[in-house]
Amino acid sequence: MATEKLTMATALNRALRDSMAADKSVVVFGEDVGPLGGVFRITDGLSAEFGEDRCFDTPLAESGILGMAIGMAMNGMRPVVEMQFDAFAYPAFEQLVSHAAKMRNRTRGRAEVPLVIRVPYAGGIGGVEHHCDSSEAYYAHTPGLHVLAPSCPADAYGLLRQAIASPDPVVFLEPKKLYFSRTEADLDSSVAPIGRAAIRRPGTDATLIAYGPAVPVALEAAEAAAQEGRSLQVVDVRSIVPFDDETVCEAVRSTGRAVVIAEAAGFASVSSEIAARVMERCFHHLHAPVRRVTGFDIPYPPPKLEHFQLPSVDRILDTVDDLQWEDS
Amino acid sequence: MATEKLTMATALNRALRDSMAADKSVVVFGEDVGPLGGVFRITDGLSAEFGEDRCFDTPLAESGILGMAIGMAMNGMRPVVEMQFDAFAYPAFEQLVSHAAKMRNRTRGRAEVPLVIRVPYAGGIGGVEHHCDSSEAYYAHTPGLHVLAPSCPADAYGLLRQAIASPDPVVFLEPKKLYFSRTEADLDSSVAPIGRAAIRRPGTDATLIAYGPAVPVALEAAEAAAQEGRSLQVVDVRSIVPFDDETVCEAVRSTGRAVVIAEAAGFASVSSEIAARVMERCFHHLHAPVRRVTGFDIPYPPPKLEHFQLPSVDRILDTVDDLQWEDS
Amino acid sequence: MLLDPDGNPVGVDLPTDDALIRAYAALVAARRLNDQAYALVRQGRLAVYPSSHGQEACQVAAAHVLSPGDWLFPTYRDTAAIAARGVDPVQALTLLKGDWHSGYDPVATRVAPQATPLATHLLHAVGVAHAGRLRGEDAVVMAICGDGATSEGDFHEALNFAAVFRTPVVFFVQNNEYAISVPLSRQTAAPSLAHKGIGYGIPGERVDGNDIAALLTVLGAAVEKARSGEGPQLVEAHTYRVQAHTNADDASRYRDADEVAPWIARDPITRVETYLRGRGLLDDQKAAGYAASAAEMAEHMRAGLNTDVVADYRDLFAYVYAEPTPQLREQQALVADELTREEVR
Amino acid sequence: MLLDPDGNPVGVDLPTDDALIRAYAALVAARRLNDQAYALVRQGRLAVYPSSHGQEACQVAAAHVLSPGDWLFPTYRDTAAIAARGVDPVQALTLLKGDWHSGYDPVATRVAPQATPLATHLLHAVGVAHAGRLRGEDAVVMAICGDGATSEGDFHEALNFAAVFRTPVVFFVQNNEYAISVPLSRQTAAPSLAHKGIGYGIPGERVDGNDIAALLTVLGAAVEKARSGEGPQLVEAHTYRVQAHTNADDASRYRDADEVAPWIARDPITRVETYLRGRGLLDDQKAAGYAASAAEMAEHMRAGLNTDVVADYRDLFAYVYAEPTPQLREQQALVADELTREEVR
Ligand SMILES: Cc1ncc(C[n+]2csc(CCOP(=O)(O)OP(=O)(O)O)c2C)c(N)n1
Ligand SMILES: Cc1ncc(C[n+]2csc(CCOP(=O)(O)OP(=O)(O)O)c2C)c(N)n1
Ligand SMILES: [Mg+2]
Ligand SMILES: [Mg+2]
Repeated sequence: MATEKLTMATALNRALRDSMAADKSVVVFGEDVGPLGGVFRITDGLSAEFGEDRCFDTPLAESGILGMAIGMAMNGMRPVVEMQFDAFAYPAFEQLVSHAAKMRNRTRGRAEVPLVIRVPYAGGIGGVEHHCDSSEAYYAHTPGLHVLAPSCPADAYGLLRQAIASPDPVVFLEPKKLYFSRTEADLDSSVAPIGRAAIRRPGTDATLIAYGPAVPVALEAAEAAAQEGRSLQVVDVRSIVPFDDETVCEAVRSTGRAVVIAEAAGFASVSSEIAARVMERCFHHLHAPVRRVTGFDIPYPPPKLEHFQLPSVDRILDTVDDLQWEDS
Repeated sequence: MATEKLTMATALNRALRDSMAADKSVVVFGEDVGPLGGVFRITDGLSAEFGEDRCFDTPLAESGILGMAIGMAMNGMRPVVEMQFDAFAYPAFEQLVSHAAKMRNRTRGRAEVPLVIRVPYAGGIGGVEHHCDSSEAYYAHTPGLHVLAPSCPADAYGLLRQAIASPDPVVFLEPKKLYFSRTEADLDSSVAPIGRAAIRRPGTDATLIAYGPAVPVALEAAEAAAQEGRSLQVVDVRSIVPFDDETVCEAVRSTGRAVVIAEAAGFASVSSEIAARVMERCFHHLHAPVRRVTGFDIPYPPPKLEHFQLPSVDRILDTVDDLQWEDS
Repeated sequence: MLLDPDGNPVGVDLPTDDALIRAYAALVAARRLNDQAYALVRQGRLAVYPSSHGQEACQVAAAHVLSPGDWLFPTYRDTAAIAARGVDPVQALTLLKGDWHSGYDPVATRVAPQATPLATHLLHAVGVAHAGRLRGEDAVVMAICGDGATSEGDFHEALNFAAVFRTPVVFFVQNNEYAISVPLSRQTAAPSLAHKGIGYGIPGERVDGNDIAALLTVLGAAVEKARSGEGPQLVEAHTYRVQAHTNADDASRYRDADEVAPWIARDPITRVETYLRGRGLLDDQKAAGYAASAAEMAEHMRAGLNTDVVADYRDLFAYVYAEPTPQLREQQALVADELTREEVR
Repeated sequence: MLLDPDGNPVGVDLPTDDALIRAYAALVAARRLNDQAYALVRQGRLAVYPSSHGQEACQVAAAHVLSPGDWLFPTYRDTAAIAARGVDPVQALTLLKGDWHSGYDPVATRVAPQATPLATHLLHAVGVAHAGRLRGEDAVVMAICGDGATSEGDFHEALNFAAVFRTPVVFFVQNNEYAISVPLSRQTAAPSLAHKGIGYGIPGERVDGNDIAALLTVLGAAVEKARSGEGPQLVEAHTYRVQAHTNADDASRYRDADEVAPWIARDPITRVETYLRGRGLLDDQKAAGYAASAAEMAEHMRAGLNTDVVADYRDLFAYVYAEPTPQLREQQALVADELTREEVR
């Protein structure tokens, strides 16, 4: 029950280890997840601790990895697979959309596919092309998948354990740029149920809605705004699907203004959805339209230009300033 | 310049033929597009007329088809490829997202990939699983692609010709259920520029915003509403990317109420985007939140249940009734 | 080949008489199933039917070589194999009737849902086999695909994963020379599809796909090799799609009737029938008995598929997740409300 | 093998002296390029560098066997091959410097952008080759991939498309025994990667990847076969990734230093150097000359890569489409506005 200071990478590793220890049907596989422990070391030590059958490297083929995972899940296992980077999950797209997401429904629940697809995702790490995509919209739009994106070690642990325990396929998005920053967390008491957002900071003037890598930026923006006398509430969505309308809408109704923040390109995205549903559901509580601070509708930029693409404190504050304040 | 009654299938076939005749770098390939003329006969007669080198069958592999098309486009050709059905485009997802969409940007415009990916899409035809997906959100969210969805033969012809002439990759979504319905059209004078929406029906009380297979339903709903004394304007988006904010927003501002209609699952979709941007841009002109009539967030249903999933005249009219009319 | 096209035995290791008689009965049933399903399409009871007419020997053999604990991974064309494995054809045809996507319990029957996205299910087959092996079971998985499907990336990945993990899967390619309109020559430049095993270190066999005796022997051996730990096996059966791709297809647009005729002469049922009659294992009376069983099955199909099921909208929301999300609950309520108001009107 | 690990000629058909001398010079430059790039990573000038140290013979041969009109399709590891083909290494390293995604003109240089998504570019190579052939040109495309990439579905589809369309592509697999941490044994159960050709009807050759003479001969022959209409060719070069996957990788986690040592002894440069010196084609003075040219290139790299380019945000919007969409114009204006206000502050 002790609080300790640890990184998201450690929390995730701990979640995998604890899940594997608790349930021997949990198996971990993918590219370089064995002896190497994954390029981000999230699976570090698992193959040594649980043996080659429980944590292993596969041939280099993502459709193969996910397709095999689906079969194993149909036959009593709980596979947790790693896609090495966001853009390298695309070869598995057909398996994900046409099978993982649909198998339960196809068979009226007779064939379950309890599996987790871990995707180190998003940017802010100076990575080159294909290593920084924010791909959540593709998954969130696909019925049959749960889509989670933690923003801190405690949630990373709690959500991953629940994802592994879930009878449904879960796309688990791990913000790469948060892997190695340390925070206080009490993993034992981490309860982040799938489907529940969290209020990260109270506030009365406007609500910032974010998830994954955008949450720390939103918190920073709220802190900066506080200095200027504006009180910003921060909601961490955490669970993109299922979405917690209740918490998010209640938050927005309490302030009457909102900005959605996400790294992904904005067009037809998760932030479009959040903006649309908040406006649909809170219309008469709003003093201004819900605004979005998102990535531009461009391929993820090269390292030297990525700072233009990432939601920044300044851009968030500029947008908040734009929310039609009576006194301005 | 003569108007004639023809199907969208014929209009598309004519567009391919005319483009191939006009420019010998245009080549058509895919599965069953040669002697068979495609399972929907859209490529009927092309291989006979232009020869095996210009219109040909490939091995059965969609990533292969698109990947080869990208290479041909890099080397001076204008490939037009057919994905046999919506869900069978998924194997090509990585090629589409990581290459077709990004090649120009990657190379600062030095390598262009002028190609068209034709996708017979959406439902309403009593098709079994994998044959009725509305996959536009995946494409619309991907920067670097143009995404078009015609709703009538004239636009189908005009937009396909422009898509083929475009220096950029275009995902061309052909509503299967509209392939064989006949309408009057004057192909010669068909001008549907990429990026321009069309007002299909004037109206003053509320605006219905639709594209592709939802447009005829919207028109029907508007007709029914007129019987009941309500005047609904119908906007046909046609070009999902680039999106015509000007036409759409002007239309909504003129009525103050709007409903977005699409077959696709609603969550994180093109209709989320349209609803969000219309509310962002027209907020103070709106008497009620923009509402959406979309497919539910479920895998596309089996034939006997698909009528529940498709936007219907009744569901549209119910939603319009909900737009907080002063008199109700 | 163990039986030549005229039904004369040419091999030595023929399957047992019992196995051949059992196969004959199943072949008659399979043909009847194909004919009945075609008729049901004409009557508007099925949306479409991809028939295995002429490929029934492959269908029956794929099912008959399996033990009860084994799995079958079929395609859309393999309804007859599914029936031969013991699944009720009415349940198997649910997909094409349009009531639901898959009508039988894949876990209870150990028959996967019929796969439409080509070659994708081969990977699931590898996963099922690998999971069984990790648990120390000796189940083998029979995974069927067509000649066209061998061109998909997933075919490659499935064979490679199976080979690297020495997973007990028999990859059974029904080469019927066509993928809809596209002939085999457009699918591969290899000498045969069985050659594809070499690049994975998988033994590949070719077999006459219209010779039930040879199929039982070759597939049976492959299953036992896989079971005994020799890793995955690849079997290509050379057969022919006698009818159009489905009833909706027009084969005259891409092939001559001349091409089809010799294959009709090579019918898999007559071949074994000639042999069995020659050996005195089959006579008119016995044949009539099998035909009668097949007719009974056809009657069962008609009865089961000629019903109009009242589609329940709640099913749309019930199986998307183990628990419907709040969003799905709202959406279901919307339909419920529509239906209530409709009733009121 | 044409030169044994000690540099003794063992074959008959050695490349010409000129070709070997030219290759030697390029090998020296390639090694220098690898070393310089590694140093630039340490200095924080490059984000990361996947070195071809020890694989330089493959790099040089892949470029040298091509004619001016031919194309090269490299991976992220093939910067040295790109340089050997004549592209400025500074431009080639733009990707890893982070100024832009690809720094050279792929159409003018006939060198495709370095591909990161594994095996995907092999299909582009097929398309480029097919387009050329449709226009009646005789250009050949050299498409490189690693051992790991052979497991991807796109590898399969590329070889199959090339074979079916008899497209002039040489698929050149640099088997360096590792895909990051994953050894070849986890990648395939086939006797060799060259065996993979058989399943497509493509001739496959194996060659010692540290023997420049053999590589020039085998790859040269493959290119000429492809050019003369014999269809695609597959060549596997057996080599070894002497360093870690990239500087960011820690190879000690998955392999012993013992394993590496013999490969260092089999260095591709010393081998040909011994031979050339033995034949009197190379002496200290000439060697110093080549080293000096390589040093000059390294100096050019340092000069070109030690600069801080001022990143222009407008580039982000300029190349997404031929014409920016209205949405992109708005987004660009937003950044412009931010920058103006920043300047004002
Ligand atoms: C991924 C994918 N692409 C395309 C299709 C459309 N399609 C259905 S059947 C078929 C031909 C398959 O040929 P083959 O594998 O030889 O099997 P056969 O129909 O001959 O049994 C095609 C192209 C599909 N189902 N899945
Ligand atoms: C589709 C895809 N999946 C995963 C990766 C991540 N990745 C980069 S290099 C690499 C190993 C490649 O091994 P190999 O093909 O043998 O080439 P090598 O690095 O040895 O030259 C991996 C897994 C990728 N780039 N693309
Ligand atoms: Mg076939
Ligand atoms: Mg390698």
